[in-house]
Amino acid sequence: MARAVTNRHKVIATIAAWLIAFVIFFPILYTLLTSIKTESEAIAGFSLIPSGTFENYITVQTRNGYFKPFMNSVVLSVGSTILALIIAVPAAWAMAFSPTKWTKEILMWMLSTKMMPAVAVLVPIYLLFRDFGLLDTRIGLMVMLTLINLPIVVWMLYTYFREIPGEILEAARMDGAGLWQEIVYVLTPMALPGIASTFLLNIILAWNESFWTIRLTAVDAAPLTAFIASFSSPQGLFWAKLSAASTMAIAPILILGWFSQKQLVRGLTFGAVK
Amino acid sequence: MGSITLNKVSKSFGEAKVIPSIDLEIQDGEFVVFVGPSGCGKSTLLRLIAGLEDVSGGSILIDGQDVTGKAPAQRRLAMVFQSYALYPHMSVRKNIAFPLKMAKMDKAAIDQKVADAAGILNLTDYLERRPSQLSGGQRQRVAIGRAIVREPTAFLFDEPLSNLDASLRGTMRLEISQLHNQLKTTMVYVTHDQVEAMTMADKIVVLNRGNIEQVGSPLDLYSSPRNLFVAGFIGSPKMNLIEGEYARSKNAKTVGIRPEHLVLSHESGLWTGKVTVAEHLGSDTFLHVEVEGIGQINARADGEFGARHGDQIFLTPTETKLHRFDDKGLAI
Amino acid sequence: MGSITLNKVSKSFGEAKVIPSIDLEIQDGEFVVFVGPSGCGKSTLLRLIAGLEDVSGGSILIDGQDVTGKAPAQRRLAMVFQSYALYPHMSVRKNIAFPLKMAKMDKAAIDQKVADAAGILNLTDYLERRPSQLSGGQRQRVAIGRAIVREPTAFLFDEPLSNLDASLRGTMRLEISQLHNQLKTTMVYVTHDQVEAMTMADKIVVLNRGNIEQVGSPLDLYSSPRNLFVAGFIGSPKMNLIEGEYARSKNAKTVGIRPEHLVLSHESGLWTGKVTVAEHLGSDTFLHVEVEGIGQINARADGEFGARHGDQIFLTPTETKLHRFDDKGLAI
Amino acid sequence: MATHNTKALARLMMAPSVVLLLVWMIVPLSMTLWFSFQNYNLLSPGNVSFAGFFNYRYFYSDPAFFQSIWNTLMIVGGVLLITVIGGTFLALLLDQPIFGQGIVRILVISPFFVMPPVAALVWKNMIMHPGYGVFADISRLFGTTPIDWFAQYPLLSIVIIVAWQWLPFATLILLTALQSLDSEQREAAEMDGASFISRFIYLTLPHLARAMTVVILIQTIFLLGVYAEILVTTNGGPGYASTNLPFLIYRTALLGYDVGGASAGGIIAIILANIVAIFLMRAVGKNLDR
Amino acid sequence: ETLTIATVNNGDMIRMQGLTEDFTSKNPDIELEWVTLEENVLRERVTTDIATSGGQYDIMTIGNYEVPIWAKQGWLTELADLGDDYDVDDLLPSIRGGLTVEDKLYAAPFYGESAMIMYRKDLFEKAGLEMPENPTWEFIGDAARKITDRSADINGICLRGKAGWGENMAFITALTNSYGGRWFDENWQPQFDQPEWKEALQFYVDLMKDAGPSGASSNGFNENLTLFQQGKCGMWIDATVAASFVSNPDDSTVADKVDYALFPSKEGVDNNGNWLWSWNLAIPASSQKAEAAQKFIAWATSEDYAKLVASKEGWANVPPGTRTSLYESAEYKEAAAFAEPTLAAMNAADITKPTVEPVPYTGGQFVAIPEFQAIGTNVGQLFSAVVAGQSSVEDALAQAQSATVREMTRAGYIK
Ligand SMILES: Nc1ncnc2c1ncn2[C@@H]1O[C@H](COP(=O)(O)OP(=O)(O)OP(=O)(O)O)[C@@H](O)[C@H]1O
Ligand SMILES: Nc1ncnc2c1ncn2[C@@H]1O[C@H](COP(=O)(O)OP(=O)(O)OP(=O)(O)O)[C@@H](O)[C@H]1O
Ligand SMILES: [Mg+2]
Ligand SMILES: [Mg+2]
Repeated sequence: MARAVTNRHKVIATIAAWLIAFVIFFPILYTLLTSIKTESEAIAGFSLIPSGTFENYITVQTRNGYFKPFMNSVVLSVGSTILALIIAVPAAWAMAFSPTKWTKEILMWMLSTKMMPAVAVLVPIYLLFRDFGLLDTRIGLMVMLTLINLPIVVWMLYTYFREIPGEILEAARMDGAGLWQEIVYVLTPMALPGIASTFLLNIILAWNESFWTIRLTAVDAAPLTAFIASFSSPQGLFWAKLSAASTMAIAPILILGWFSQKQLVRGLTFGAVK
Repeated sequence: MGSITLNKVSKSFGEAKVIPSIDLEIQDGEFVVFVGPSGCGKSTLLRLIAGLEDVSGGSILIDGQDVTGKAPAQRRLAMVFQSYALYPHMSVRKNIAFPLKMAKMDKAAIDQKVADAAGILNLTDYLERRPSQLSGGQRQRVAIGRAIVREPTAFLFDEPLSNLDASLRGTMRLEISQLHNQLKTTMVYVTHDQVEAMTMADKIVVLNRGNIEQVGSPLDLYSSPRNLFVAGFIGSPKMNLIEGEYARSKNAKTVGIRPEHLVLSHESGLWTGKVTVAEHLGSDTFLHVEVEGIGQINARADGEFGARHGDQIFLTPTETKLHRFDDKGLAI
Repeated sequence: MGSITLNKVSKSFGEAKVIPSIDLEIQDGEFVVFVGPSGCGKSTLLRLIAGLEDVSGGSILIDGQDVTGKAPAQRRLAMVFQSYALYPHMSVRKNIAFPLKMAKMDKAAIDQKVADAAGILNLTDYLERRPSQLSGGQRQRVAIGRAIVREPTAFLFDEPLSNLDASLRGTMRLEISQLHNQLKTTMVYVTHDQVEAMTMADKIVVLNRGNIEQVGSPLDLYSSPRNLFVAGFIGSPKMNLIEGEYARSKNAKTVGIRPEHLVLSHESGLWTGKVTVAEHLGSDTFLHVEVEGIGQINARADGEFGARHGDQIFLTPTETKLHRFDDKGLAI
Repeated sequence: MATHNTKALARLMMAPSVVLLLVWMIVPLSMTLWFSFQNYNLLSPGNVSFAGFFNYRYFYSDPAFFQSIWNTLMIVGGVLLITVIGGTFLALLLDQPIFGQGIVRILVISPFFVMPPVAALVWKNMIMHPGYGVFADISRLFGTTPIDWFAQYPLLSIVIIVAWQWLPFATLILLTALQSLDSEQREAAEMDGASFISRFIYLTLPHLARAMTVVILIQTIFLLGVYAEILVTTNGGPGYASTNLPFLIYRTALLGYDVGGASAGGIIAIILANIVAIFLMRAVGKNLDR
Repeated sequence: ETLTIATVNNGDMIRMQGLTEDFTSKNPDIELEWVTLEENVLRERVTTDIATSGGQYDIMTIGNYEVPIWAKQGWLTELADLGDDYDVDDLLPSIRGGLTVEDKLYAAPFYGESAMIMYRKDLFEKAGLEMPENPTWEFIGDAARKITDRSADINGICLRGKAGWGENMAFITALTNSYGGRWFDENWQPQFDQPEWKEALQFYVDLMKDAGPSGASSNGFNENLTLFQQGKCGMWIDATVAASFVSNPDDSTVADKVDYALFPSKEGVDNNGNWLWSWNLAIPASSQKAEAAQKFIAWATSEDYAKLVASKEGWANVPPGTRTSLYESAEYKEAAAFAEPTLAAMNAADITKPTVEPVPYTGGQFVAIPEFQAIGTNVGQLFSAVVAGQSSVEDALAQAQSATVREMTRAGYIK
């Protein structure tokens, strides 16, 4: 297949790809542009050339401090992801390397817990959180996010682990490695691309989770999803400010995603490849 | 220091009885090769010895100690896998050092041992490379290095050379033999390669459907196979097995004659046949001959023996090299 | 109907000139084997012929027609890949039928052709299976089946047997030879297996770093290698190459003698040596001997020749089988 | 690989996840189940009483009930259709050699990182708004009346927004799968005379089947729960045109504060989700086995 | 002591957040934490919290819809310690009435609003129309149609169409009130099958069709505000607070062309809709910091706060609609042309008797029962579908009737 690709082909593909990419990216781009327009520009109809004011960002920042929700988002998504990985790695190990006839069923059951409609259990969960004093605490929310994403994490890890030849683990076992050493020294480093991608995906999911993060927090633990909820329909259409707030809410994760896209793509197969 | 005893060892996977019951004695320092057709249970047997699978019955003794229930790590055995099973994320040095690290040996001692092993295996220049940067033969050597640093009581090899190409296989074969001469440690080696089995083994164990068909030295098995299965399995190209008239004339159900024990001639001989395929290797010529009244016979001639598809030739079996089998397939 | 001509064909990947310039003539109906060390450009050459890569220079003619710029499908060649490259989601029948379907042949004709091919290749019972349900040899046969239904002007094989185990390889080798006898279609075959090259080829092309070292029949190459490279490459075990005193006495820079052309004796001979390794295969014995004043020599004796590590033995090269090379490495 | 030791260990290692998820499932679920049999309105916590199956009958008889189930399935189906087909197309395109591949890929995957409420807000206010949206600007450019997306095509609008968010996910997975296609297979097909289209149909598509299964499975899990996008844009309307099951439950739970009714709805939704799940596993599950 | 305050993200509240330094400097021992959310999420959050005694907040911003309901549940702390200098009697009586249960004040109003007509003098002039003192719906309908000039992108009237009990239903309920209709009769029987509803809804739908902006079914307060500010509406009937936005020349292109009039009524029916809304500060019973919280509430709803805003941001930005004194202030009247009509509208509203015929409930553009949120939203959806052209008036009313009967039966009102 390494025949020279004609330049014409490449040019056509390039144009098509850039066009589509532009269309797909447009809403985000437009948000970005709108965020540096003035309010009246923002609703004055389509224009790609903003006046380049950063006033909206300043307004948003002075009105709702950005740093605290940002830190909460970071702590919550990273914390819950690490927690989920710690719980999921052993489980995935067991499923991949010591499968029983129930393994598939257990996996599917785990996934099915994700289908529980969050709204329906809001009141029970709220009561539980209240009773355990977890309302508006980072730890409570972290546990919540961990539980929500655990099935996906287990499944992803399981599919990666399955790709690892059992012989290598057996070799480690012959070499005198205990279970813990087997996981730490052999399994984890070998599955690193997969684990990295699981990590990233889970951070994205946790960062963007916007039901529980709003409902179970008030001040101390409120992340960026709650931050954005305070801009959504004020009196008047403050789209420029809304855009600025939106940009601030999605920028960190977007940048993380951009920088880590290779990792993400490499691992994001769910064992779907082959 | 390295004897292995299997007592009525059996193994089932669920319903399937892969190994009905095996008794086997491996002496200290011996090089034992398991051969047999694919799926006969060679790997399973090796893994039972290693402790990677639980036995379904019977017991395994190493140096007289019952290790049946013990974990692999506690058996002081080292294993070399077909796929090498190197740790891809570690350098050669770390790969070799891994078992020592697991044994919590101190740093200096580890370095010393790794250096020694690398010296023996000619890996000194590659210690900082990753496995992916090595050739197949080098990888195999690393796997062996990882095995030898532990100074195990015995080595287990599961088709260690089958992923290498022919010429490398030859080289590595020699290296492993030399290693055995050097270390004098017990080695148990699984292969389905005739040449490996014949050249490396002190003792060959022929397995068939989980049963031992014969145990003996390579030349024993070659010259006096106990039954038809061993006769057909050991030796390459395969022994010609002849039934019917000719066999009856020799007072046997089946008579076997190896291709190299047929005298070929363009002029005269006991049997007349037509060459169906002639393979000229230069050094040798392999002939597939359709012999009247006997059937398809393979024969080996030297490189200069001129014969082509369709030629008429004559064959005479060397009487002293005939193998005779009764109707149960046992050698008479 | 199946001749292939390469005119000054060259190929570079970026900076790397993999094939400097090759001229080659393949006759209609010939079985040509490309051999050479790994990375010498065998596959690249085959893929240039197939049209899977563009040539960097020169032209390729099939049946006298210039096909240099044509797409693979238009060259009427069929290729069998090392990995078989079967379509995993299609049954054997569909796999074989695929090229015909692409050629928009009608259903009945396709069925007929598939049945024929399956008959030839003994695949009739497996037509409804998926590739994953087949053994290696069967998969290889399916790949060949997919090639033959198209009735191509020539077949291209890229190490088609290297994923099979030794005994299957032997069987498939014979099958492909028989197929060639049957179809009489041109076949171009890449391998690095000595035995395959020697036994199957009408003509062997020895490649080294993208250059042709020698072209000729197998026995030609075996008996009169044009240079040191071919001498060392063709034949297994390898030819012994001797320099120094002895070579000078023969008026050459290097003298080559094949292991099978040494006469061995326990009593007397030209050279004296010590056996370092003796490999007993039953049918043959391969000896590695450290000869005084000459160096390491490999020799082959028959199966009964008793010799063990450390024995003193005598070797005499057969004068008529000596190969002499000058200081440019060319045969004298 | 399977000794008694490792097996026992394996059970142990599974335990934390299984127990946690079991607790996570059982505790809220049993509370929900319990509430579903209670008359419990959050605003009158004094009047809690046993309700029998009344809540179920009540939820079931909601005029929006059947439409909400239909809408739920339409959203799942519509988004899957767009993302799988669009994702395949995009993956094919991105697999070609193009200039600036890295940047294009970055642009294409970006929507995946946008949190659902933000995505919905942006689409609603700046893209689909009949007065100020970009779509409206475009249609005015062509002299046609702007479409009032959320009034005229509420469900479609939501499907578009959600599909926009999930398209990158599908594209990424399909692209990875595409790149794993054995090049020798592709070459073999080329030698066999298959055109680009034939290669796509007979080779690429079957090869992608497994990846598509994964895309469908994962997305279905998330799509069954779509509600933030609806809340922000159409609020389930006009009428019940864009009310799906989660939104109906939301309406019951957080507008009516009817905990009993919402719990009953939740139970119904769980049952429905599991039916879909079982159906899905049956239909595509075998694709997941090697 | 830290007070956690849940508040809605309206401009006035945001402004208050910016001015808290005045409070904290006077009360150095009190710190303030803000939870600012958009209206719907806020309502959801505080309701869940207060109903489950979650105890997340010390002060909640709630509407006059919630106050009586919650007070009856005993969820709110009575505001008895607002301080000596807090002038309770200065509060507008209609507002204060809505926050008082059994003579106890449970919430302090931060700002209040009624509804009125905002219209474009220039367009009226051009069409040769003059706004009467007390306009009728007939007049409004005619005028709207006359002013409409779609080619110039001018719609005769902008009205709420977006579904929601606080969105389109606020307007439609007020409209129906002024048509003599009511939500329920004395036996809590829904009245959608009565002619008043049919007439009002038909009028509304026809008017939107003939003279409303495109996409009206998704327009709420915000969208209409923007439309009006951009000069695309001849009239806009909505909350009185809008007046300060449309008359602000920074945002509005028509600031100098607006005038105001009383919410219309129907010929022969003496009812101007009775729209009354206030955002109020209240203290949940679960809060341990009631004392500090009252201090803050007193500060935020006092006359002094109005003066503070005036000094910092100008009189026009003072939160309106809560105190008589504000409307008596010359400076305010000077700065805000809409002061007079706003006060008139607020005084005209009577939420204790919102309808012509007797009803068992209080409320103006809403019905002050817990179930109204769900019912109102549901019915709002049905009506917005009519505006979107996806349903007919008859069908919508029938569906509204049966859905409401269903809800009311479940809630136990209908035996
Ligand atoms: N984990 C397992 N579960 C079930 N059956 C198994 C398992 N491992 C091996 N078997 C079966 O046991 C038999 C022996 O397998 P084993 O791998 O020992 O054969 P082998 O002699 O090593 O073959 P090969 O030469 O192909 O490696 C086979 O029939 C195989 O299918
Ligand atoms: N697509 C490619 N891009 C760059 N270099 C290549 C490419 N394909 C092959 N080469 C280089 O060309 C040389 C010849 O490769 P080729 O695959 O033809 O060797 P070969 O003789 O088939 O080897 P082997 O026996 O290992 O298959 C090698 O050095 C290889 O690295
Ligand atoms: Mg095996
Ligand atoms: Mg090659």
